[in-house]
Amino acid sequence: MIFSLPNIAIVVVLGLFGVGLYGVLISRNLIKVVVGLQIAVKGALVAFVLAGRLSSQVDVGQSLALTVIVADTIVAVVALALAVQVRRKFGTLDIPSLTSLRR
Amino acid sequence: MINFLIGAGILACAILAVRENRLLVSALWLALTSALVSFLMYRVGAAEVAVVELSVGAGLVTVLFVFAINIIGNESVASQAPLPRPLAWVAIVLGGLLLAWMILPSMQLERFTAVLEQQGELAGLFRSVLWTDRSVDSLLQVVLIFSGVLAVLGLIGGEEGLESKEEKQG
Amino acid sequence: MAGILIALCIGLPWAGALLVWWIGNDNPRWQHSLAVGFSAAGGLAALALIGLRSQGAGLSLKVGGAFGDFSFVPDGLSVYLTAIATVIGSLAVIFSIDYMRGEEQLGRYYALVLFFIGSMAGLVLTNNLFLMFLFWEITALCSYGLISFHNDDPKAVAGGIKALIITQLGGIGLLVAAILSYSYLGSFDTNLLLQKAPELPANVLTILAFGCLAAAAAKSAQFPFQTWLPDAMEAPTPVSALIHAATMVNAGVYLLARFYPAFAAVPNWREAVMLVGMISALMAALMALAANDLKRVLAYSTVSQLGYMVYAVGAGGVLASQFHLLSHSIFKALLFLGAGAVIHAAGTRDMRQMGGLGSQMPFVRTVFVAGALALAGVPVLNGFWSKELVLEAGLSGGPVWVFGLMIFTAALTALYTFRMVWMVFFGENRGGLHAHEAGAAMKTALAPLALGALVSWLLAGPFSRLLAETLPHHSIHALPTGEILLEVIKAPATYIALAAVALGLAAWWWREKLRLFSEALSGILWVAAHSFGFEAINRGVVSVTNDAAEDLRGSQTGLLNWNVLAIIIALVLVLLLLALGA
Amino acid sequence: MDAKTALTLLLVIPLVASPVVYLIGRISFHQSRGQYIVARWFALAALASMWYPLVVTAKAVLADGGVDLHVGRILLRMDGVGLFLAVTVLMLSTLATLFSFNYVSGEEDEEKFYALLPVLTATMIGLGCTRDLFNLWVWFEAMAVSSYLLVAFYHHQRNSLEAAIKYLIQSAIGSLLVLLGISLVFLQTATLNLDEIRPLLAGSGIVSLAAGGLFVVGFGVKTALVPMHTWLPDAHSQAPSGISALLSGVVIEAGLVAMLRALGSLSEASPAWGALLLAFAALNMLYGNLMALRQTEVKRLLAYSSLAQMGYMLLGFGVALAYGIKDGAAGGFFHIFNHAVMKGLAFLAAGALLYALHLSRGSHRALVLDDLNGAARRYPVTAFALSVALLGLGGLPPLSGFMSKWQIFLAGAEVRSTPLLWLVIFAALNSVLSLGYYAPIVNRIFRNEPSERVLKGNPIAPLMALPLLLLTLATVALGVWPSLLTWLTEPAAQGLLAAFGLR
Repeated sequence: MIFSLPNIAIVVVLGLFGVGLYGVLISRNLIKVVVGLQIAVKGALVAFVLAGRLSSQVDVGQSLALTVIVADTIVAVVALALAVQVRRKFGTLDIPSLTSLRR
Repeated sequence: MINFLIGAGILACAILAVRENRLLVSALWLALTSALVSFLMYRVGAAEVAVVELSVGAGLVTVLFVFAINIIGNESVASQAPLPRPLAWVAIVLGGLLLAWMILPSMQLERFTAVLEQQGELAGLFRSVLWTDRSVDSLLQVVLIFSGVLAVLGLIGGEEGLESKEEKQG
Repeated sequence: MAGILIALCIGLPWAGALLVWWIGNDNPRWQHSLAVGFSAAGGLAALALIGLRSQGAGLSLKVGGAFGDFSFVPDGLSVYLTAIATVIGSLAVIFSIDYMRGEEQLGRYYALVLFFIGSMAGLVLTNNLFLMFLFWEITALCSYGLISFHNDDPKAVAGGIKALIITQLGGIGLLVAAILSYSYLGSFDTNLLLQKAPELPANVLTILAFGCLAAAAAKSAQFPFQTWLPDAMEAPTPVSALIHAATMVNAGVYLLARFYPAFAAVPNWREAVMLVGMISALMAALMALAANDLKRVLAYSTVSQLGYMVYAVGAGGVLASQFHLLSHSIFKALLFLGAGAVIHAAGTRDMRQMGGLGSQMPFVRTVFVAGALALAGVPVLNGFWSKELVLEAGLSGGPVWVFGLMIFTAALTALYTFRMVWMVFFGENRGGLHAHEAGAAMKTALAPLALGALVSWLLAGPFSRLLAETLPHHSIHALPTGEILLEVIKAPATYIALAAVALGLAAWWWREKLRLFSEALSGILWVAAHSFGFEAINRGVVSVTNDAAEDLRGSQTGLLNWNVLAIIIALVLVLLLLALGA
Repeated sequence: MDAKTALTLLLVIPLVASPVVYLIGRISFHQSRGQYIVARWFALAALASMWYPLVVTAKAVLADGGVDLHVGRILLRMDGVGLFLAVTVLMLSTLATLFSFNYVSGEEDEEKFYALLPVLTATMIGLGCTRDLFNLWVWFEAMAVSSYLLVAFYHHQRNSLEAAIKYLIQSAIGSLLVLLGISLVFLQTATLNLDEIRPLLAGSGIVSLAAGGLFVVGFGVKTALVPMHTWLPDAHSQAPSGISALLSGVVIEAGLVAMLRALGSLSEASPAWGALLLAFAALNMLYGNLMALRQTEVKRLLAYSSLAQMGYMLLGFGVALAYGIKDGAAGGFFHIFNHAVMKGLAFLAAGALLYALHLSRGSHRALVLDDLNGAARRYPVTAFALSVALLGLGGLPPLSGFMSKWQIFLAGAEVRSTPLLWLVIFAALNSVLSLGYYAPIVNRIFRNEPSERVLKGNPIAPLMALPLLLLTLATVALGVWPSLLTWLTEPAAQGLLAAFGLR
């Protein structure tokens, strides 16, 4: 039972969130931060699909997941566009050099 | 067993994507994660959205990443973290454990296993749920895409616009 | 009718403020005349209101909810304070015609002064605790704006902000009192509070009483909040006369007097009030003795005299305190305006530069001396009678040692007053200053005040009747003037005080011979000149806050990863808190 | 027009107008440079035309308590809270649009700016209406996405880019946490309707706490609770001033409303939410004020002061939720409105000065405190507006900020508990502390000797000054007559308490 689908899925959800956020925390590069975010988004997707399945509303779950995919793809695209601009203006994607706004 | 393998694969790919220092390779690991997630979704019973995830998550997003990385240049980044890794570790693990401890007890309920027994005879409803029941969400996706496109146009296109303007003036 | 007059007392100055501001600084003549017109009209309305005093609400506007109804009661205490605010206000405005001639941004000056006058009338007229707090804060706002009127002078800016912040700190006491009163009584009505005070839980009443004391101490520049008033002297002098001598600083005494019946039974409250008054009176008198800035001497003396009033309230002498408030408003406004004429003419505030100015400006000298004698408590001027009433109330209602210190303070008062008058008007002209006599507008403002200092004590009887008739909770007895005066003359406290005043005078007369003695006292005076360390405490608090703020800025690292970590740590903490709480 | 049509129009007009604005802007772009006049007036007209359906909806809401709009299985219900948010948002966004006419004129992407403003407005109104937990998130995310470009509007400036990227990443993380919370709730209850969730989660134990914690932190990022606030000072200070006004005046408050909506569904699961908000209230007030105390850039200072002001709102709502005191919620909503007016005014006035002194002269330097010296001599209206805004934020009467703070403090006392009285005193002390940075600015403004920059500054256009005048008037009017807004705040408070099952 330990390896039942819900259990695995919930571990995957928490694992993806953990790995993704960890990636955001320790990355020096903006693109990698976006990669981290996307990984965490996958966690949310699995969570919705699983929640839909377990509450016998798999289609609602799918519908929510679809919306999340669209929304977070848009966010990723905007983030990448910003990253491209950052690269053009700053000449680097290194996050520690993006600290002129502080204090 | 196959579920377990998929789960392990997803996490492994995710970790590799985070650990990888070459941007392009990292994006590819993300794509693989996405593909495996889509497979897991299919296993859970969400066939339609699994396809979308495969095409958008693994396909479109990867293309976008590759596109962006091409513009930027596939630089390999320094692996030195901007903040102490142990701190990040502790925060993430603590948060994960706390959440797991709070969530997992409610996951063992009987009704869930019962629910899992009945296989997806509900297929075909997805369309009506998406387009009728949750039509506000779907319409808002249009708004989201519109705003996102405007943002990208403003951010990327603006540069060229400025250049062309300068050219005209010059 | 009373309602209309109340509306006029508050509304006329406010309308004037808007109009003066609207006209703009290009028409200074219009600004002067409009300001005088509106303030004088307000003064007339207030004088007319005295005749219509009553216990009931004269004006009530329905608002309800968290704000209560905006209602105003023209009882004795209110109408006479309204009259003081508006009449002295209009005199200060008249004085400003000469004093502020040629200044930049006159619109802002007059708008704030007029806005202040109306708000002060509102503060004393309302019987809604919320409105009282509102007007309380508005007067603080105006005072701040006027102290730092000369915004280019960093001292003026610092003084204004200091006054604002310290009075606001104290204001929290009134805020707490008002919201607690609403919470337990369901109303902001002050009369209801006076009525139902015994029914409140003891600890709530205690918080109310001491909250009001804190608010009063801050507003009236009493110990331990006294430091803002001397720094407030950066304001244009008519403002000092109006706000920081005759009206706003009285609001604290007014508050204590208003709620005395409710709080008198609170354990230790009366003692605390008397101590606050005594310490302020004594300390400020010593500081006045050590100061060399003419306006600062007057400011210290204001703190000291307000201390007398607070002391009187604590001792149960509400009538005495209010009578002294009346006298003090008149003679202190006179002194400040006189000092303003001197400063305007001499171009300096340092008394060491002055001397012998009396021959150059005889009119100002005459009225100033009249005010000074009243301040010192020399018979027959108004300050004498009211101070004796205060001391008498203190002897009968408070401990003897406090009374003794107050008598000592009376001697100090005489001493610093004579020192000030001498340094300014008599002796040799040390700075070689060429002063000119005050202008016509200045004289117009000074003359009625001088007259008031001479004769206002004759109003003692009607004044007592005014308060007694309309304040059912205060148990004040109305007596004819003759009886009150006779009472003063018969009281032993009078002669003790007179002896003290004479001693002070003598000490000044024989100051050369007492040199040894005064050198022995120089230590105390040195401490007094450094404001007994309170300035250092103020500065310390400010610098600690600033340092903490500066250090805290490091927490905004600007590094995205740290920002995200903060979010995750917050998540962990919130989850932990929730899990522990469950 | 019946109420349902009105509500539909209220949401549809701006969303349809937005692409039209963009297209108009693109078409006229090719004719000659800087010809966005049609687009900008069209955007303003779209926002202005929303007032009519809003009034119709408002009448229905005030009469019947709510207007329901069933779309599929998602319920959009305009109740007191939604109406309050709609009025506040529309008020400020109309004025901010008007203000921006001159401010962003001649910038590239001007047509995108005007296209995104109606979207931002609509998403906030929709966010206040929806009764579906997931739909709430979608509106929330749409609001966030439409604000990204607006923050990065000066994307040729390094600082704007930096601010935008921080804003985006942190918002995204916040919304991810919210998503996790939503999926937890969905898993437990198999429904997403907020009103259906509440009874289903009664006594559900620790898992609902996890969901609530995720909501508080996730929405808290957008609401700028300390320590999730770190994006705010950057984004609010770098955005164009009209957008700063919107971000500070309504967007973070919309986040708060979203948080309250989501927590409302969990109100039977745990009584802890009110206490949690109170804790954040104390933290926000102290931190915001201390950080603002030593700032030298005007807009950054205002941004930090938003943190402190958020603390007062949280205090009001916390008291309301923890003890069921209606005055707390009413005061909280009143303060949201006043903050929208005052902070909007402050940002717009600072923006007008920034425009006159720097931007219109081609410089993208920040407006620092020294630039303000003697501004009143040259810009009397703007300077007066800015000082009214600042003194109002500092809680001085007769300005509106005093009134709402009063109501919040009063609610704290109504609980009759000593710890809460201390919290109120703490809040009042913070109010005094805040004067330590507001008052010196006012002093600077009224100096006789103008700074060199002020002397060299360009004039401020009347169209830019008009919103300032209106907002100043509102600040004073609400300060003199606080019950002017009771019709709006009381139903909102009732709606909130009802959503938490408290009344």
